[in-house]
Amino acid sequence: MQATWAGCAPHPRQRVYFANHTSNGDFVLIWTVLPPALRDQTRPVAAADYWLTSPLRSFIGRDVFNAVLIDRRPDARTEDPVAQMIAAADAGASLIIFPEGQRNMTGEGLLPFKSGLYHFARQRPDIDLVPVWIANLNRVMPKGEIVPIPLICTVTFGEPLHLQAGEDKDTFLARATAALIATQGAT
Amino acid sequence: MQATWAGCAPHPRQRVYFANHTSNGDFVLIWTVLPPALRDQTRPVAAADYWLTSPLRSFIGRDVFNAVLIDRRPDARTEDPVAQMIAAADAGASLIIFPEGQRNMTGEGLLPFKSGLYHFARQRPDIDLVPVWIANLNRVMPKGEIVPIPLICTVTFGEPLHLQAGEDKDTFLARATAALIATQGAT
Amino acid sequence: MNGATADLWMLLLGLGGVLVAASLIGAILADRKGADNPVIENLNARIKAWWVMVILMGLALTFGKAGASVLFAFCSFAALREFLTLTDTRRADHMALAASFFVVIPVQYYLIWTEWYGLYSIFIPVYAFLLMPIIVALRGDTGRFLSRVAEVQWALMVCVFCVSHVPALLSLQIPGFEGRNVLLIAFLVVVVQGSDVAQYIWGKLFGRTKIAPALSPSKTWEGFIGGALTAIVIGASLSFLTPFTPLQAGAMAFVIVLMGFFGGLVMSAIKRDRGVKDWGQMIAGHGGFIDRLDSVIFSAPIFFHLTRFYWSTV
Amino acid sequence: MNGATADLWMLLLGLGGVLVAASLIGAILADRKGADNPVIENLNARIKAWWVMVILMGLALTFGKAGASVLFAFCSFAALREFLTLTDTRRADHMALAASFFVVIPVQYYLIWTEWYGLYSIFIPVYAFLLMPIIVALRGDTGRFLSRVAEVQWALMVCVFCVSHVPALLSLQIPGFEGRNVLLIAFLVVVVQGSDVAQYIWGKLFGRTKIAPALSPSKTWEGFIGGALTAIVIGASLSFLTPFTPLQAGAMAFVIVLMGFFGGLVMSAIKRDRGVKDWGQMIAGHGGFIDRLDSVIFSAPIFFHLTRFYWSTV
Repeated sequence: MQATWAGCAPHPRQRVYFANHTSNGDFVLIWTVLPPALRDQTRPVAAADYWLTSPLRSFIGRDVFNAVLIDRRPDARTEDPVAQMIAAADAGASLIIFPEGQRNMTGEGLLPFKSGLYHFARQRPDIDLVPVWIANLNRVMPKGEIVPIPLICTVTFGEPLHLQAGEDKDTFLARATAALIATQGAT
Repeated sequence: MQATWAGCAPHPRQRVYFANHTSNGDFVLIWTVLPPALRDQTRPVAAADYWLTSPLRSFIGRDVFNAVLIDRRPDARTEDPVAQMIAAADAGASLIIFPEGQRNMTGEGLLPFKSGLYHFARQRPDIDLVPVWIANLNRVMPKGEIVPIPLICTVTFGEPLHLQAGEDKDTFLARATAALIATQGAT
Repeated sequence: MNGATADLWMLLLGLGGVLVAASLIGAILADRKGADNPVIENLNARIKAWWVMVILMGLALTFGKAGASVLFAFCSFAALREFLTLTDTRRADHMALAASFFVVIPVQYYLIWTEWYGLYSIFIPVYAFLLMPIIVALRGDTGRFLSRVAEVQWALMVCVFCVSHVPALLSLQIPGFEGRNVLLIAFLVVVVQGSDVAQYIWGKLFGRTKIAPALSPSKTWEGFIGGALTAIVIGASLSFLTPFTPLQAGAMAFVIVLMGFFGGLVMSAIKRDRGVKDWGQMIAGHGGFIDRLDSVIFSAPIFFHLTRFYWSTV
Repeated sequence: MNGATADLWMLLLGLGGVLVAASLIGAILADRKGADNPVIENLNARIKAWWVMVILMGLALTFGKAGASVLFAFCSFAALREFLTLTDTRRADHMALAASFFVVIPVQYYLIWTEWYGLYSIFIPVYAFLLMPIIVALRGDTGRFLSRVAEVQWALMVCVFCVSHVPALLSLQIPGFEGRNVLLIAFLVVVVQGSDVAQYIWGKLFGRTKIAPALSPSKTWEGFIGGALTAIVIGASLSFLTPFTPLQAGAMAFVIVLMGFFGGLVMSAIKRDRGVKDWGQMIAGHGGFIDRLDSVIFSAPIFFHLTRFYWSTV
């Protein structure tokens, strides 16, 4: 595992790390490569419909990683995910989010971003949005395989991003997507 | 060496074989794969400015292969190349010509055809024009190498072509080029 | 004529008998169902090619180690020609290709002929593997470097290294089997070719379940199992030619068939990758030379090493 | 403490002395020309890494065959990780990759440890070469088949087969040299690393004429010749550690340097083909693990085979 801080330094300031999502281990990997000081204040935003389905998962998600558990199902949920993220941020936490909303199984590029990142940025425009590209983790253990192979995974942190004055949702999400893709090339 | 008669059979009728040109050995190769009956009546059309430069070349070109030697230099020549070809054809010979006019060193595709093929076709429209694709001969001995490697060269004979009524030079040459490229794929 | 040559002639005569019968059946089928039927046409073309192979084998084996070395060196040459013709090499590879034909083949077969096992067993997989890319790298063209080098290395492994382990069988020293090593080659070739025919026939008759549809649509479990069992029976019944007991000969035949099968799969995958159906058109009805050799290619080194390890004293 | 360990410690202490001197020079240079100067920064990072290597070598060699086997198995593992991370493999290759890590490495080093030369010399170049593509072919994905398989095969040859020939030196039996084989490893490593440093320094001081500008712009004839001569002198002066005469030791050093140089070129070509500058970032200032090993990789099997052929009785 290697971390490259290509666009920003590992300063202990409040940030939202937004990353590509190819494997269930993604947030563990980001969490691991963060320096301990940053790690303690960083909480992953994860799907409650996955992490609350068994006591073990619940323990890992809630107690080990202190995840902000959101519900991906609009009709079934009682709390608004963006409101949960804002509450966590206001309590001082940095966040790890996967704006694609689900694992990308296509093997390349990015899925269209969900709007959560935009809504968060609109309400807390001062917080750094740091694109994070995770490479190779899906090659270590592709879906359906049982033996992981010890390839070197890299996590690249790109240049922080902010919502610009008057920027609309689509423009902003397109810019965030481009920033994440650019981070991939900066490895 | 392999010959594939993809678009016509090796019948002993009068023909003009027009081929891609990547190596000095091209016409020898075509000549070799023709059945003996056809070979005896087939004469390559070759450059006098190359084949008459030494006694040995002259012997090989004129006496061994019975080449129709044309001069590629318009200002220096005394005879018209197309007239020479017509004369040979009227004497009953089949011809091998390389309409690119020079060896293609680019490693792919074809150079633009010279107009000789069109002028011949206009004056003797009944003679079959057979596209012939020569593959690999340039890999056997690339320019500048001294050791040939024994790869398998293939000669593919395509479907005969004729000048159509009212067809102009550019259309005809484009069609001939396309027919030769199509022959490559028919291997 | 010593015992080995007598046994060999017996075997060749037996094969001749089988081929006479096969040719007759082929002729009758062609007569009844029409010579244009593609299956029958293919069958008859195969039978003709086997005639050629049996006659060549007979000639080469009669002349012993020198004959077999020369025959298989030519097989390597022909196979390498086919393989490299299909590769996507560049001008920068020219010296490496020339060295493959004019250095690697002669050296490998010279080492086989001098019976220097310690060197011929590693000359191509270690030395040619490490030195060939040096020749290519010195030309400075690094585009697709690994895959270009790999094509040449594969060509050498498949067409020269593996094939050369057939005549290498002649250098084994098996107590009580002196002077009869040529029969090991005959055993290998008959089992491989017998298994090919048997798989073809069983597959045509009972083939239902495809093993690897993406690679080789004609390979079925029914054909493979029937063919393997037939080959095991052939192998066991030929044990009198070999230093093996019938049980051992059957087991050897099974290993040969298995490796031949896998070799066929791998060679199919390479052909698919290249977008061709056959390696060439050298033998009528058999595609190219490699198409006929592919089952021998993977099984030869394994058969050689097993025999060497368990039976040979050198 | 027997003679070999005493000699080894002498060598390591000598190296320690050289490194102390080098570290001092590095510190002085950094002080004078500024620690930000990239050349000096690179030099100091190299010196630090060599400290680590010398200490590790000392530890491993002290523990003899088991220590060296384990150390180099880990080197193979780290190198294979780097190599395969850079390859363009697919999901269909997963089993082959897993087998490379968890079957091929342990088996190869087990064979090294049991000193079964007959098998470890062909296990990867012949058996892994033939069997790996079978695993890949059975998954049915034939796109870029040859180049995908080739990447795995190259990774195994370079990272496992070649590297494993360093500890294999311990299995040689050289009359009059019993119990001192660890010194052969020390000789190889010191010559390779010494030649690397010498080439680097000579190149920095006098380098003018590039050897292969497209592949490796830092390699110059001046650096290579100066480095090779230095390495030959180092090798000859270390002959007291080895079974070689000073002349033989110098010749061995020359072969090691030559193969190391070619190995570096080939590995550069592979890196260019992949579009990367270094194999990884494992050792500060040294790029990846393979960047440090590349000179050893090509020279180890050649040094092993030469020593085995001319000096060893097994």
